[in-house]
Amino acid sequence: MDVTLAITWLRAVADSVAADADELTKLDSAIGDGDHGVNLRRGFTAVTALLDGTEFTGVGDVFVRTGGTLISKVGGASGPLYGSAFRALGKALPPGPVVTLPDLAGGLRAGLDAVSALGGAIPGDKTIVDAYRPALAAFEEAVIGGAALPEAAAGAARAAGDGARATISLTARKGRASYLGERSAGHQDPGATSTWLIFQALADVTAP
Amino acid sequence: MDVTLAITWLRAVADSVAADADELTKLDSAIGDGDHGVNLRRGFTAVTALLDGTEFTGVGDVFVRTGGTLISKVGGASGPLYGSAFRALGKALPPGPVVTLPDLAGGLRAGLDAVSALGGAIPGDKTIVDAYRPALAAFEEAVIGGAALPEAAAGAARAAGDGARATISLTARKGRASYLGERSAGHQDPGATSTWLIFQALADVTAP
Amino acid sequence: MKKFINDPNDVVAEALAGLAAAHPELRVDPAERYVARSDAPHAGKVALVSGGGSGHEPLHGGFVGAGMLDAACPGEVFTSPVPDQILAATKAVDGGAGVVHVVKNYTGDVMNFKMAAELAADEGVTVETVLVDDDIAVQDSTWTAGRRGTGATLLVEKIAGALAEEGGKLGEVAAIGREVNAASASFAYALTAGTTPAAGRPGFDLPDDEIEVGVGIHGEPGRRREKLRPARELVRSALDAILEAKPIDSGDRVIVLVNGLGGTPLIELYLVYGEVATVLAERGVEISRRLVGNYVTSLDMAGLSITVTRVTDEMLRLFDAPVRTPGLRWGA
Amino acid sequence: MKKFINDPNDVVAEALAGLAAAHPELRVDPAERYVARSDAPHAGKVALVSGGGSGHEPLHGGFVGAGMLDAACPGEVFTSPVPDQILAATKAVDGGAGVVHVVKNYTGDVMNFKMAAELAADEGVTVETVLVDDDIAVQDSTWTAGRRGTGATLLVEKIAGALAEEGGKLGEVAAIGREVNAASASFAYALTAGTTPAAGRPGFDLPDDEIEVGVGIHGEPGRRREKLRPARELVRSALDAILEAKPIDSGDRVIVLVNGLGGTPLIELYLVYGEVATVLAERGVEISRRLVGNYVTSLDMAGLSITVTRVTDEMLRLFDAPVRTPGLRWGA
Ligand SMILES: Nc1ncnc2c1ncn2[C@@H]1O[C@H](COP(=O)(O)OP(=O)(O)O)[C@@H](O)[C@H]1O
Ligand SMILES: Nc1ncnc2c1ncn2[C@@H]1O[C@H](COP(=O)(O)OP(=O)(O)O)[C@@H](O)[C@H]1O
Ligand SMILES: [Mg+2]
Ligand SMILES: [Mg+2]
Ligand SMILES: [Mg+2]
Ligand SMILES: [Mg+2]
Repeated sequence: MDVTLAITWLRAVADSVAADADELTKLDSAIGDGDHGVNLRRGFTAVTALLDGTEFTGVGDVFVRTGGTLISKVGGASGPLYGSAFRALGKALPPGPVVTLPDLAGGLRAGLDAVSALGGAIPGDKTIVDAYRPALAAFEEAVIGGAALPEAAAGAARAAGDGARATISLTARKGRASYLGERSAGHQDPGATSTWLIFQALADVTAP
Repeated sequence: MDVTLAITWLRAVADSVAADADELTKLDSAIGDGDHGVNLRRGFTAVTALLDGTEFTGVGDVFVRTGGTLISKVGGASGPLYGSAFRALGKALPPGPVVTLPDLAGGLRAGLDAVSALGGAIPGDKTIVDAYRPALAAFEEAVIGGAALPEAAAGAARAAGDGARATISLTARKGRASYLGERSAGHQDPGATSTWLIFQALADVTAP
Repeated sequence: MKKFINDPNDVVAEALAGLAAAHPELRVDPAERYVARSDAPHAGKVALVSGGGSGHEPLHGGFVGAGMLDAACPGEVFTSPVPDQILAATKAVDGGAGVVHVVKNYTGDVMNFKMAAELAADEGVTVETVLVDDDIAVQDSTWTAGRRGTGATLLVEKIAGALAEEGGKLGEVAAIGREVNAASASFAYALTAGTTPAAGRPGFDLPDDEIEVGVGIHGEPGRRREKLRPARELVRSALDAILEAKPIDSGDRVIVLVNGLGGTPLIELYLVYGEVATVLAERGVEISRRLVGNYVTSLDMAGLSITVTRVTDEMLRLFDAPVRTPGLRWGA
Repeated sequence: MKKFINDPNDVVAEALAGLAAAHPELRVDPAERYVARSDAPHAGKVALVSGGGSGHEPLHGGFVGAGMLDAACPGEVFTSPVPDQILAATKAVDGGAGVVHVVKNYTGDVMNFKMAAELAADEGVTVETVLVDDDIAVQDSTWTAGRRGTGATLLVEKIAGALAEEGGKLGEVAAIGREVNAASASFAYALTAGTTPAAGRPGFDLPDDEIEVGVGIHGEPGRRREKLRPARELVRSALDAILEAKPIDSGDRVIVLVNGLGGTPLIELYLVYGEVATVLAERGVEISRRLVGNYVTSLDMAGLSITVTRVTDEMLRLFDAPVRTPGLRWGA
């Protein structure tokens, strides 16, 4: 992955978050406070401005600054979580304008670790983790199996989607939806859904 | 009219106000504040309690105390107006347990004068006066023409009804409906409507 | 209708019981239905009594206390109090120096207070009446009931109350109350109607994109309906009407009240106050003091009123004087 | 959606502009998005900083001033503030004696304040965090996000703020804040959902005869729905839950907050307070102080919360200490 692809990915995320903001907000209204779509749209709009106006020193730099922007602009639970994830991803990458597929896999793992460390959620808590973790597992497996980025990304997106959909039956134990107790079951988690959008965007921009 | 008839009339008013309270409130919601029905029901419920528990010294006494009760219980515009009207009616009657038809006509005139003096409304202002004045005129005309109470009361009730309906086209110049200016036209005045109920009750209880 | 009540008929009595329990510094007479300062009467002090229909809280009961009202008479919801009640309150707080009745200009309030004043006079209590009629959305005319009393009531009660507290004479207290009223103009918008407990449904229905312009605090419909517009335009229209109705000019100092009607969140009231400040600055009018909040409400109506009062040094001094009531408190 | 706004995206910024115009005694930084006492920092004084999503006004911006908060950071509507904002406010009011962050227990608030505290530590400012989690409608558990912070936030800010004002040390101020939180329990009911400007429609739909039991202040649905019942029964259920969750017994003294969520008229809040007073009297619990009004709101939600805080002499003394903020004021 090079700087241009990183930027293309993030722009695709911004577009898809904007297109699906209402849908994310609707999911968040059902089991949260109805701001997830607006939060992420605000954040990725700021990321787009960042991408427009910055000379990046490398792929890692793109992600570190993206994470910082998300932390500064999103607020709520998702801001620090996604912000930390992108910062961790960026920091884990070796410096320079191009990184390898294993580098990227390692970076994505660092991102998940950051989410877990900050939010304390484990699989099954009905959070971002429930899409991110299977996506990462699929990505790593593909990389180990020798797949190229498009294939690894497509697998990750599929796994993220499955993970997001599987949150429907879960009872939330972290985040705002946890206040609902058992009433949170039957609804798809907004954060897991936006994680799916992020991996789907990577699959889309790398698709042959 | 004797004390028993006076009491019968007022009980009939109480019944009819209770039965039509929602209708009066609906009229008052359209061009006022939606409390006329509740106000009068509260007032005439108190009047009923008064009638149950009091030895009256004469017909005049019935009306004077009724007026006092309305003033103490109704509030709003209609409380002082109807209260003063009944007090004036009672005070204008000669003492004793029976009064003549001309006495009653004179008392009703005193009641209208009280309403006019207190509220300052003239015909066409879209108020109680627009039902009361034609009712009184019909009553007086019948009495002068030698009619008995049932006939005079029936004529008064008809005239009050016509007067109340005729308020529909009027633009209010007094009371709360006046704030609406021209938007008050097209709605029947609640106070004129309750005046009609009062005269109709007299016609009903005297009907042969 | 969904409300936190028991029986619609008991709302006023039970709310008064709650007010009494919440404010030991007030004396609530449940039988006579008035709320008084528990330290009243003050011998030699002019007393202020106000009242009106319930549903406008904190007006009036929330403005009873040192530096403001001596007593308030709450009527049924949106229904003026009755003369007995007003008389009882008037006698309870009369300190021998006379009583000022602050009366909002509604036919019912005017008549009931007038009757009470006559009864009080019969019992030797001198009453002066200050009529509040600041709502310039209503056309003024000697042939009609005239303008309604709304937001300015708060300022009349505060400023006249302060003068009474510092020993003003009956005529002086009434006079400054009248001056404040004459210098005040208000204009209100509603987004929804309030629901009285007795009626059980909203006083009027408004389409999803329309507002009542010039609405009254009892849910009396306004003079017209309009499509909802941005706050900045609504504020401009309201201030145009206010500044046209009253001689408030560049260089004048004013008190501004941005008042919520009950169902409008404070965040919107502050946003609106920001617009008011911008427009008045453009016109060269100096906002010396301001209040932003729910003071003169209309149950759960989503809406707001803007009141502008041109002030003198004396009015400002009295506005700043200490006040200690449930609904307004400073310096004490 | 009908609101007094211009563009839904500008609501928070424009309301802040209005707050700034209305309160010259506050310093509003529009770029960094915080509200501070204009006389801050006070050298040697522990500073209190709080914040959270907007839409809960007067919380928190309305509680900035002498005797309470030194600064508040308003986030977007129902969205916690971001670390930069909190850091800027923290640095702006730090007087060298450390800063207490009062944080309502929501995942987003907790994480953003935590990041800000770490950044502040990097810059040499010591931060202690007081987490408020009084909403006992939510089951407490180490495996979940725990209980939400609601009405008790006001009491924590008032009481800890008073101790800071009179010279309490960082550890002491934080400690009493935590004690107040530990001694507090809240429970809320909603009749309707609030509407955020961004979403444009109510956060949830409730049938005409149902209420949300245990609703959160961001319109998070409660734990269950019920048919509407008389106020007296709802109060009894809420107090049963509160007294069961916290060790509040006969003979204890408490502060009670009957708090409107934005769209509930004061007349209903007083009626409800009357019921609370009756029930607590039955249980032998003494209400030493009380607040009835809209303090911790949820936009235009019709609903209310009841908070009970068991108090010590020291807490009462600090509660009574002078406070001078837009939303809470006495003794000054
Ligand atoms: N502790 C956590 N760990 C991981 N993800 C979380 C955690 N808490 C919340 N989330 C995610 O955040 C999402 C909500 O984000 P958002 O609506 O932007 O924030 P908020 O809940 O503060 O309004 C949830 O759907 C959930 O996926
Ligand atoms: N000045 C007046 N003279 C005669 N009748 C009046 C006057 N003002 C109001 N009314 C009558 O009172 C009626 C309203 O009574 P009600 O609703 O009980 O009082 P309020 O207007 O105070 O709520 C009006 O419909 C009108 O007929
Ligand atoms: Mg959310
Ligand atoms: Mg009426
Ligand atoms: Mg009325
Ligand atoms: Mg949020």
